Amino acid sequence: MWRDALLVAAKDLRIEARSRVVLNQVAPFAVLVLVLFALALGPDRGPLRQAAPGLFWVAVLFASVLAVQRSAAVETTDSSRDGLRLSGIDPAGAFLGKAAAVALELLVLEVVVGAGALVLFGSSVRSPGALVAASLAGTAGLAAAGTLYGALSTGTRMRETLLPLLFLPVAAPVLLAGTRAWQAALGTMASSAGDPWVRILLVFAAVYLALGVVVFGALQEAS
Amino acid sequence: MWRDALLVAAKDLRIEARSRVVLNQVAPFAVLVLVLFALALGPDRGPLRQAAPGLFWVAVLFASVLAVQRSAAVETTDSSRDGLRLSGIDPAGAFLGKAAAVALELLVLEVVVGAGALVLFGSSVRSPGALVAASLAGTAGLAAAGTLYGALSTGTRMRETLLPLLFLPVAAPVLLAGTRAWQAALGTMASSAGDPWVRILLVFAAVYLALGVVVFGALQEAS
Amino acid sequence: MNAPARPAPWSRRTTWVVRSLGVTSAVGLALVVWLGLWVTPPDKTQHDLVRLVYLHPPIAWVALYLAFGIAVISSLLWLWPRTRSRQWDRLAAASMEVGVVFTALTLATGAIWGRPTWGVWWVWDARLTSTALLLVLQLGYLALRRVPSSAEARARRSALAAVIAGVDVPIVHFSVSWWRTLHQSATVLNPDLSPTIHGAMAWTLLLGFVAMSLAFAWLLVLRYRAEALAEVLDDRALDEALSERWAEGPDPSPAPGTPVGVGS
Amino acid sequence: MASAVLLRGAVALSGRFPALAGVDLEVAPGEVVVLFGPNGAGKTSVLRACAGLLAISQGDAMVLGHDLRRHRTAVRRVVGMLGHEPALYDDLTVAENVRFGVRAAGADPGAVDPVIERLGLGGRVRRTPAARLSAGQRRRVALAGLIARAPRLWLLDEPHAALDSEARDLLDDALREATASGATALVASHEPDRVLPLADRVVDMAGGRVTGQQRGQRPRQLPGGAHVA
Amino acid sequence: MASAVLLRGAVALSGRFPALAGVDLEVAPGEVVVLFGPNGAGKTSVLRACAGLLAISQGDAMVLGHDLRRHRTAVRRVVGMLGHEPALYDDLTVAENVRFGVRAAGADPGAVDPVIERLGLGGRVRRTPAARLSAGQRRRVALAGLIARAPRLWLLDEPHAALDSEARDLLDDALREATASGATALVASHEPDRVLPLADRVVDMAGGRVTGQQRGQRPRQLPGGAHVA
Ligand code: HEM
Ligand SMILES: Nc1ncnc2c1ncn2[C@@H]1O[C@H](COP(=O)(O)OP(=O)(O)OP(=O)(O)O)[C@@H](O)[C@H]1O
Ligand SMILES: Nc1ncnc2c1ncn2[C@@H]1O[C@H](COP(=O)(O)OP(=O)(O)OP(=O)(O)O)[C@@H](O)[C@H]1O
Ligand SMILES: [Mg+2]
Ligand SMILES: [Mg+2]
Repeated sequence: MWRDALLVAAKDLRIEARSRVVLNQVAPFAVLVLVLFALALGPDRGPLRQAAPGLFWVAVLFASVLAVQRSAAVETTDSSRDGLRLSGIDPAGAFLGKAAAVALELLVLEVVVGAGALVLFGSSVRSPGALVAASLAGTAGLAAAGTLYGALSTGTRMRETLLPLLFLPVAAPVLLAGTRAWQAALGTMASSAGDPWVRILLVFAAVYLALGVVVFGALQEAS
Repeated sequence: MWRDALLVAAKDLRIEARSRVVLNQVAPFAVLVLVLFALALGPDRGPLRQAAPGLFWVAVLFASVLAVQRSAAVETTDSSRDGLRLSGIDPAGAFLGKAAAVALELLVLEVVVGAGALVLFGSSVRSPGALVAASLAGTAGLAAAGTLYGALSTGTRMRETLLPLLFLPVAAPVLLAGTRAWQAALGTMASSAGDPWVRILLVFAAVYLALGVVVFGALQEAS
Repeated sequence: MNAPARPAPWSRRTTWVVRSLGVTSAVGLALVVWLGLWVTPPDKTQHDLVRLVYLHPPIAWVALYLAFGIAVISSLLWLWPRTRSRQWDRLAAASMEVGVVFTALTLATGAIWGRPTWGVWWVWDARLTSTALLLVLQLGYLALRRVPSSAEARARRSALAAVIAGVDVPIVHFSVSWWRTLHQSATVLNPDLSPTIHGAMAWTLLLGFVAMSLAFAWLLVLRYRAEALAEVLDDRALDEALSERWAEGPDPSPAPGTPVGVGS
Repeated sequence: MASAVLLRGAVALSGRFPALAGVDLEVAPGEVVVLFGPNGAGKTSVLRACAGLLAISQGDAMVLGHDLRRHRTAVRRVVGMLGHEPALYDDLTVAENVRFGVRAAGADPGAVDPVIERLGLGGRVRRTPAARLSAGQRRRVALAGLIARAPRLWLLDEPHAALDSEARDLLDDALREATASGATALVASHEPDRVLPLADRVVDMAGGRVTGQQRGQRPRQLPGGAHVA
Repeated sequence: MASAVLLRGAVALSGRFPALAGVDLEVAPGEVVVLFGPNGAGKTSVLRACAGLLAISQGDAMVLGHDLRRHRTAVRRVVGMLGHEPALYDDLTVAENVRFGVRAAGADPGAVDPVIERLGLGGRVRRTPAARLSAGQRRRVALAGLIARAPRLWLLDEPHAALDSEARDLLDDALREATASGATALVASHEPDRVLPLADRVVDMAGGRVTGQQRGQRPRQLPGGAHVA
């Protein structure tokens, strides 16, 4: 399982290193989402600073949809359809490998977006440790759940539209808990109790990682 | 040109009627975006009501990315790649047809999202006429610009990620003007001058429709 | 595994049971309406609005626990190889379909209630938000079901989707309620009804829960039956399709059933 | 020894349509069986079912001792398929594609380079991303992967299509070698001249069923002697 | 009369690689020219260039009197291509696909039904969405579209691949009819036995260039007589 996971993760990261899709397209997209929100919410600085943590996580959420879509597209566009299944790789390994690759890509992306959010909205960080912890836990959860849904919507020829519809509501707790944890870490919220939120993020990640290891094989068959 | 446009629009709408992707998947997705924003922006009512017009347009914007993606996917998944180009259809006609189909789908979707936004954020409509005018003009613009970028990102094997990146910044004026026009129509803004914003939307639509008619042929070659 | 399960026409007794289920729930609901509108007293602060209490919570209960719970559990039963059977897929689908109606009704009755109580149709309260998310989850499930594919693939895919979404529901529930409670000010008056609920009101409410659950059960049976009948039609269509398919070629030279193989 | 492939009354649905409408087919270990039949007969569907890519909804199906209806992952480890459209990662080079396939199957990565050379994929082609290859080159890559993995059951769907005459010979040689060392092969084809010399047996399909069979022209005798009808 | 196809020193890039590295090729109207050559020689690239799908970056290129480097849309109206992978809309049925193609080309929609029957795509297949078809059926659909559109230049990329013997004959007939009534054809193939009888001329390609040519075996004499080298 671990060997297969490594193999798959290495392959996905190599494809990313070569095509730079996440770095060159998804990351700017995420920053763009921030800017669009700033536009939609109007020019006042106060509300924007308040909203910074939420906007960061919304941007990450949408970016993760794209990253997962890309990760699933690698397995299914045109010719590689069925490739992973035919390769005889252990499904649990395939799941962990793909999720790990997505998580790594998302982390890089979050550095960019996070920096963007802090600069754009002029927030200052009170406890960077909490910030990082929340981001790590949230990312793991997003990558795990996203990879699951990526596989689920893969066989349907409607990946582009089905994936966000299925994945985003499930990821809502990450948005919520991530936002709260960041608010606590940035001190934009009165109460500073970020810990329970990080715990929610951890539970989310653990649940979906475990679920993925168990059901990914069945998921791959469902097409 | 017009004959070709009709032919293409009829084809795309028939595919939608058969697969129901926009209705069953993109429309709920758009409503979901509204809910996610509420999660990100916190439970307080005041700011949310203020933000309603902006959130409506953000939701429409994201939904239009999906609708355009779907519209482009129809031309390029697997087998139909090159189909439209080889068919000998007039590019201007192809552009108008595809844009018209997307616009129609978006309009249906906006009714759903609009109703959702009004209920969820508790806004009341002051001048429904202005609301409708802004939506129509905005939709035409989004469909036209989206179809252009759909064709542009089609040849790249990275449609999922490239399209949002290219399309969203271009659509930012629609977001801005649409938001302002809706604010005026809903009375959430002090000044009630929605008209100039509607005019911006009209100009945007006209520009991109004209541009599409002229450059779509060249765009199709760019892959 | 998936041996064609063909529901025979309902026996007399089944028909009778189902019919009386329908009648009972209808009578129960009628009773609730009567008790709610005419027998129970109006509330001090909410006046006649309080009467929605006999409908809205029972509907919400059905949508949240009964419908979704049944859908997730029967999906698990489908996934578990020992218990795998088309019935569980049917039940999950039926439950989710009826459930989405109840969730929509929860939102509708709640919104109607909220309008006079809070002055708005909607507030970002924990329960409301998680109900809205639940609706989207259910719509996603149904959209997934509508993707054309073979029965087996559809069953597997939707069972997995139900489970993956199902484990999320508690997480959503907790995070959303913390979202509210950990937030500084509850700007919204929470719909805590006075704890002095008693007498006729309590009984009416209880009856509301029972009647609504029965109504759900009745609708569930009907939807399940419809799914089962559709499968019978599918099976018949399959038989027809099989013979049509055979007609595309000549008859096999060794009689069908004997594996054409080495030595034959 | 048990059959390499055993289908009995196998029905497989594509959507609601019975792509396989009761297939009865037995293939002995080491045998090369060719599937013939008109377009839409169900040849590809048989191969996909044997690879565990198409679910069998009725009937029995065993591949190399594994029940296809239960242990598809196990089946995939010992089976290799060359489909109509070969399964490659567009962004990986030829060498990377072959290497990934070999590693994934747990086979010896040392086999990769010789096989790439053997199939004429060295030099520039080796470093070309799969998306840029010509149709024939893509199939060569897939074939290279197959040879390097050395599966016990080869499923070949019109293997000669798109290959030039040189590559066709390479394919035939590879198949002969593999089956000589005990592998089994199931080959769908529309080119009798090309595949008959390779075949122990020819099975005709039509309407989602097997409708008849003839002897092939492969010279070698099967281990059991009596196997060839 | 001017040539149907005229490439002179044509270079075409795929990425940075010269898939065509100076192709010189002239095809007379009504002529059937077959392209031979090893995998990766550039046959598909020539066909795609002639269909206006691959941009020519150097050299001259004329198709049916239109400059390929300028008027690609005009070229596409008179050219029909059957590629490695036929261009169909997955969600549309067979009949809808053919009808869309015919309408788009401004041809007579009355031709759709007879052509569908002729290619054995009637009955159930007619109502099947293209995504569900077998490989050979997909090519039949694409071929039906081509016949119904009756283009003046036929570009066929390994047209016999995936077709069963019945469909191969149908294809040959269609091609013979079309060229008899004045259409030109450029055919890439790896099956000499199959295409030589159809060909006026055989052109060998390798390394992105034309390396030689021979006479074909098509019985009819060309109008110009002297065209066959
Ligand atoms: C769109 C608006 C609303 C939605 C979506 C909604 C949703 C729900 C849900 C899901 C429940 C079940 C909770 C549980 O059992 O855990 C519930 C229960 C209840 N709701 Fe609502 N509700 C809405 C509006 C209202 C309003 C306006 C009132 C009264 C002013 C109200 C009063 C109640 C009461 C009394 C209960 C049952 C008692 C309880 O569980 O606390 N709801 N609602
Ligand atoms: N949903 C569907 N509706 C109707 N027909 C279907 C459906 N799905 C599959 N089919 C039919 O099932 C058959 C699948 O055949 P398959 O691909 O196995 O054929 P094949 O023998 O490989 O043909 P070819 O020689 O063309 O490759 C085709 O006839 C196809 O039309
Ligand atoms: N970016 C690139 N880098 C390297 N080589 C490339 C690139 N793009 C295309 N090629 C090469 O260009 C050639 C394209 O050939 P083409 O597809 O025209 O071949 P063909 O004659 O049709 O071959 P086949 O018989 O296999 O179909 C291939 O050799 C391919 O490897
Ligand atoms: Mg086939
Ligand atoms: Mg080629």
